[in-house]
Amino acid sequence: MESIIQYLWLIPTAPLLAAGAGALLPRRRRRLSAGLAIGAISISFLLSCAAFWATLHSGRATSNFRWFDFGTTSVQMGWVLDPLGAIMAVMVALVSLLIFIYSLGYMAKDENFTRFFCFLALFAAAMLGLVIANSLLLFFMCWELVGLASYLLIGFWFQKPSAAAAAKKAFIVTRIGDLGFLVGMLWLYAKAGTHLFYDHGQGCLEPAAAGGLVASTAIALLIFCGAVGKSGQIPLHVWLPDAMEGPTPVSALIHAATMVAAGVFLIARVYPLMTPGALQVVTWVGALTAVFAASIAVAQSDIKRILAYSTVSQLGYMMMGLGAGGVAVGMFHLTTHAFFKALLFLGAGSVIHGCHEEQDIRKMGGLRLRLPVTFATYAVGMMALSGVPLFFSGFWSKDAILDALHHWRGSQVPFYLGLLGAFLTAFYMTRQVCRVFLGKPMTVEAEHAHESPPVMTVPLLILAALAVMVGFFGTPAWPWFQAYLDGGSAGFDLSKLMNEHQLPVMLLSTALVAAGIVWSGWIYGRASARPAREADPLEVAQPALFACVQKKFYVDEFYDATVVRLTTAFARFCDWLDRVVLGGLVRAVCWLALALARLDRNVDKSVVNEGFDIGTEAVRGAGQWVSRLQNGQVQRYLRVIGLAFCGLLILLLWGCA
Amino acid sequence: MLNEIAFLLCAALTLAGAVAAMMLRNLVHCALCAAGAFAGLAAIYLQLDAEFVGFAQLLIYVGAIAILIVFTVLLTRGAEIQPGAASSASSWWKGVPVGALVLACLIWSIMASPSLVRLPSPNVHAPVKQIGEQLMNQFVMPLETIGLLLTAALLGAVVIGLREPRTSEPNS
Amino acid sequence: MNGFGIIKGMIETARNFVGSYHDAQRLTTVQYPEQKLPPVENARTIPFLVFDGDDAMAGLRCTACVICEKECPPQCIYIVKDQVKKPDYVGKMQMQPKVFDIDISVCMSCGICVEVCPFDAIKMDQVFELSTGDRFGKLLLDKHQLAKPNDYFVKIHKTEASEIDVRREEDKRKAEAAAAAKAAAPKSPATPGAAK
Amino acid sequence: MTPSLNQYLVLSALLFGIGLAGALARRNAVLVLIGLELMLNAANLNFIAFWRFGPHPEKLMGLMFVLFSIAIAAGEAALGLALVIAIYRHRRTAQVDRFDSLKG
Amino acid sequence: MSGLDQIFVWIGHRAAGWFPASVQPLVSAVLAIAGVMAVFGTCFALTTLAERKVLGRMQNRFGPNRVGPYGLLQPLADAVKMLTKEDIVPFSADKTLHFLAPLVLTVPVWLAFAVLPFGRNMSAINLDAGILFFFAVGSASELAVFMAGWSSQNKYSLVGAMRAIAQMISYEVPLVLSVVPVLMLAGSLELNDIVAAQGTYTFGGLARWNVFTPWGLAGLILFLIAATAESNRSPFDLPEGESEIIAGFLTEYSGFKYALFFLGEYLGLFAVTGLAVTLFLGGWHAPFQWLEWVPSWFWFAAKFGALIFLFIWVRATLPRLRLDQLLNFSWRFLVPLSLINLLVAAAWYWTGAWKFPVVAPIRWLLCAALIALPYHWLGRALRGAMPPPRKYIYAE
Repeated sequence: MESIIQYLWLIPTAPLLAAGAGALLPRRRRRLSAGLAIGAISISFLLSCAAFWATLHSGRATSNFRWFDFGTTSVQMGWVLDPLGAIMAVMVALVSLLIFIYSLGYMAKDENFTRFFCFLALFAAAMLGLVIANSLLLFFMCWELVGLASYLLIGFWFQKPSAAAAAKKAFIVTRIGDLGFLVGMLWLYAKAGTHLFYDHGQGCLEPAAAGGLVASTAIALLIFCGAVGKSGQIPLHVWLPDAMEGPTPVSALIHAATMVAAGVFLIARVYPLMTPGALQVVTWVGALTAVFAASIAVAQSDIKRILAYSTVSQLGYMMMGLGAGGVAVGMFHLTTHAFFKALLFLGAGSVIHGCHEEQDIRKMGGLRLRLPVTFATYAVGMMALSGVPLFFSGFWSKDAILDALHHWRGSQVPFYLGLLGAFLTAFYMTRQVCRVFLGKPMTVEAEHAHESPPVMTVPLLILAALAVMVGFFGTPAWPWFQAYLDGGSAGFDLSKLMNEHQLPVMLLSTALVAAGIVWSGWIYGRASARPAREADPLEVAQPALFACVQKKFYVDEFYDATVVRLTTAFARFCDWLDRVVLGGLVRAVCWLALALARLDRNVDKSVVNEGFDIGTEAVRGAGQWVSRLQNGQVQRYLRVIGLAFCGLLILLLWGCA
Repeated sequence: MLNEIAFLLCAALTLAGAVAAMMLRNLVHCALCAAGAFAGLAAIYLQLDAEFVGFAQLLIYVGAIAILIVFTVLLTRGAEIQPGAASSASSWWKGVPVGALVLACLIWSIMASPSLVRLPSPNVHAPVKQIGEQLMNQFVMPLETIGLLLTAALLGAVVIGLREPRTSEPNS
Repeated sequence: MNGFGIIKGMIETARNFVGSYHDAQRLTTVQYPEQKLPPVENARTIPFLVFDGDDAMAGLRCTACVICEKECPPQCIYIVKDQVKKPDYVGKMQMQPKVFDIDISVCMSCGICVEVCPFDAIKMDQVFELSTGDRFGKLLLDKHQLAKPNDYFVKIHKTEASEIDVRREEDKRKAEAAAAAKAAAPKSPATPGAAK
Repeated sequence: MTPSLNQYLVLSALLFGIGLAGALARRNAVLVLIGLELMLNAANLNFIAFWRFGPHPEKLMGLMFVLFSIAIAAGEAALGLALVIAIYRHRRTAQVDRFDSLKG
Repeated sequence: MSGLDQIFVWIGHRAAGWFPASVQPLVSAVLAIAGVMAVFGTCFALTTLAERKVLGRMQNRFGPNRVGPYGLLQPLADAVKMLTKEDIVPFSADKTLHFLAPLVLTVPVWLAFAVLPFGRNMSAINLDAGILFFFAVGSASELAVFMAGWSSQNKYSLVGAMRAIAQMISYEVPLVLSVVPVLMLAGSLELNDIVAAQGTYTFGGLARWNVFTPWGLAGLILFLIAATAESNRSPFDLPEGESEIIAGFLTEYSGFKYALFFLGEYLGLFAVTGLAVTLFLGGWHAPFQWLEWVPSWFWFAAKFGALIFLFIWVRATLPRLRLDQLLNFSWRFLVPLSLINLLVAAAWYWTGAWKFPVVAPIRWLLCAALIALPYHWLGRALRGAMPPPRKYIYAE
């Protein structure tokens, strides 16, 4: 433990160095750049595993140092190794590694391959740095770096106007949340006097400091603002679907598995600061987001957008889990979700890649036969996400959340919202799978789709295996994950699965999921045989509602109509103010100055200049006369020096005599 | 007595070389006479028990600087174009009196100072080992500085002496 | 590796150095005054005059036609015709040289004289040790010094000489046959040679 | 009888005077440089002489000075002559009285 | 041992002993000078002959063998011819310099022999700064060559002199730099000290010569290359390249002056050879301890002769370099390599303090690698810098 903590900083540093080196490489050194990035992330992964191993046996270790001093206070930084960070680091490093490898195949044709890996490595470095940070300040820096990497990668194809716009949107919207985060952070510093999380009892998360905080609910809510922005919670969720303009591996890595989870991780990390009031807000926001996003997902037709809304919805689940059930519940869903959502995105990428960059699910169909590996793994991911019982990780983690909500003392509404979300999730995922893989090919592209190379399918297979297996670490019968995070030990007890608290919830959610799958399958299984141009069955049934949902409940339009328009109006007003009022003032002053200047000029010309002319003429004449001494003849200079030497010598000798 | 004669011989060689170097028409002769003067000075150094300095003088002045001068004379075609007799004649009266004046002042000051009539202290010698040790201890900073200076001078001389690229010539 | 070429070269020269002491085959030099290379048949130095028989002056093939004197580019041949004629090998009366000098300090060994001579009388020699202490007297060769027997010619230029000999035998035989025929025929006063 | 300090100093002064006169009188830049070298050498001779006749010859101070001076003179000569060559290339002359571009 | 070894010293002492004490130093000096001049004068004569003989044999010829038995009197004949030839001075030549040049070349070269130790107690003077003296007097030869070339007022002479000076200046740098490691390790500039430093034996009687160390081997090779160029010998005989510039700066010389130049060049060669023997080959020390009984001057002569043979051998083997090759070779190869050799010598010095088993071969190999790798790289870089070999269109 003590030894690994000394080298913990290597985990983010390795990819950071790779990113730096990659930035300096010329564009044609593709292999070297990718090799550097993958090698670096492998190192990080191995180190993370070592760190994880170390945390299995002991609790928390920190390593702090002083960054700089101002006045009497000093800013401290450091890194921490605890189960929360370790599990996150392993997850991030592993998913990153797999996605890096996948990108080798996905981005093989891209001419900016080198830059891509540079950005990926930068992202990984920032994310890993965030995970091990032991200071809110360092956390915030990495947080912003992550945002920067996200911006760069969303806008990776910046030639596309939509990608550039999406990148800007993502950057600006998350900045809104970050402003809250920053204010919260400063407030926290003002109150607690430190940004260190853990500092031998002095850190801001430790009872000594956290217990005595005044106004901590406000601080917690402000920090939660950051999480809302980063994790795409209502009302700042609008950037995440647009972020799908980036390359698919980026969507998988950043906008599904890791970065968006940073918000959840932030709440998990500062959990001791979260007052019950704040947790209520968290739960409600999460619940609303979960249902809201899931319902939007039902009506989307872009394969990646569906997954994006699914991600938003799942992040809402995580928030609910955190708010109602505590760190372990939220983090467990985060972990399982990371694997199966990465799997789904990579599978979607494989589909897109196979269908020659086609993203509309209505134009696919029948890919089951043409992309067998992708189909198999995608199906695993879909079932994990939908929460198909027993064998898939999503079931266990979602069940834990629902269970926590069921026993929540605040309100039962989030519980029902969660159940609704589970139903919707199963519905839209089945819809998607039916549209994409089952039925007949709808277009020529779909007919000629091809399976992806092994460099892409192998990560899919690994992720599929993980998506199944990870769930077993957190079942009610063997809650190892929860115990690990809480620092206890877990015993295997099958009977817990069957007790009266757990079983009804489980059965209820299973029933809802089954209902969603069956209903959706019934609708779309048949519909997938029809031509693509035809309207969606739901649209036929409820055109108004469907249109509303398809337009994402008009949130973007709402923002345009309110926030953006207000801002524009205010800007116009400011412009007018500037132009008419201030400008008029300035013009008046200007005229005055001009008049004065004219007067001055006349005085200057007639009185001052004449005098100076005479003076300068005299100086110039004198200078010309003197400058004749410097005639450029070195020998003359030497002669003068010689004569001067003689003079000095004579003076000296006479002086002595 | 022997020492006196040797000194007079060396001094005569040095002065003759110097005068010839400053007065001869042909620049190559001047350069070679200057080399002779340098060699005579080296002999005087040897006579003053400064072996190391004497050899260094020979090596650097006769072996290097004289050759450099000769090269420059050839490169500037100084050996072919004779400086106009008129210009040199007119310049004699500008240069020589100043030189003579300085010389007179120096000799007057030498003669005027009473403490300078002194005989050498006996049995002084400067072993190379001691010179080396001093160079590496007391004078190590000057030594390093000289090394730096010579490197800079070398580079500078090369850069100045390089033929400029044709494009940079403004006219012609 | 740099420098191996030099080492290879040095081994080669060392092999020569050692080899030249025990392997006489390597030494191509001939120790000249003591040893001499056998002359090559086509070697040519200066011209000489061929004579038949034992008496050099009597057997000279030269008929003093002065074609060679006229053709010689450096003009190194000097001929004075003799008033007395003598019969040649076919018995025809021909002129003979009174003086035939070649200045070998001028001769450039071009062999034009040989080519133009219709009587095979002047040929190229192979002698080369011509140096002498008297550059004014000894380098002007007269006809006695130039005259060399046909046997010598045969010895130095075997192919050419034997060919010429065969031709001359043929001529001689034809001439004899003609003479015999003429002898058999009625006497004619117009042939002074035959009268002899 | 060994020569005394004064004799060396006078020799040095003569050398200096000759060098100075030459540097002033001659027009060719190379000769001016030779004159400078002679003056430098005169100074060196002074150092050696004062070292030899001084009270602490075992300290080698003058000797060291001359060593460094010779080293600097080498650099100075190389640079000076390179300058002469460079100027010669531009102006096609090595007469110092023609080099007056920097006059006031 | 000491009888035969010190025989020349003894003769000198006895001869000086016949004179009054006041002039004895002078007499012994004169004797030493006479001895050196006699020995190396003879050496010069013999070397001209040996060179021609060896060159001949290496080119599968006999070489001179007519004058005297085996041509042994050839040098005498040459001398008679040289001295009786007409001394021609060109009309437009600078007569004084033309006359002085051979003297300025020859006299300082003789001086260089003063510091060489030819045997035990057999050096003319023990100078504290012997090496410096050696190079200082050697530097005059450049001026002499210039004087000869310039004063002849012949373009071939001038070109030859310019080539010679460029070559001598370029190769003086590696020559001196390759000597510096020896001085560093011996800690002295006095040649007797340097010889004494190589006078011990190791490995059961093998001498501790400098040439048996990596830096010493590299230094010797560098020194010999630079010395070949300094003495204008083939393959660095550009200043006298007969096929290019007639005879270079010697074009306008004949008779006695020409002989003096010849003498000067050979003596220069002898001097640097003697220095190489002294610095790298252990001077007058025997190669093995059990050979100590052989007189020291014999060892010096043997090593000297071997090196002279090497010079002749190289001359017989290698063709002449081009001027750009010559200068590139010096500045891009020899100078950096000799600078690196300095570092290697320093490494050798510091690794001398290592104490563990089988340190000697490890240390040797380490230092050898330190010089061999730069050798390889510099060689490759030099080859890259050279223009590519000429393509012949019609030949081949």
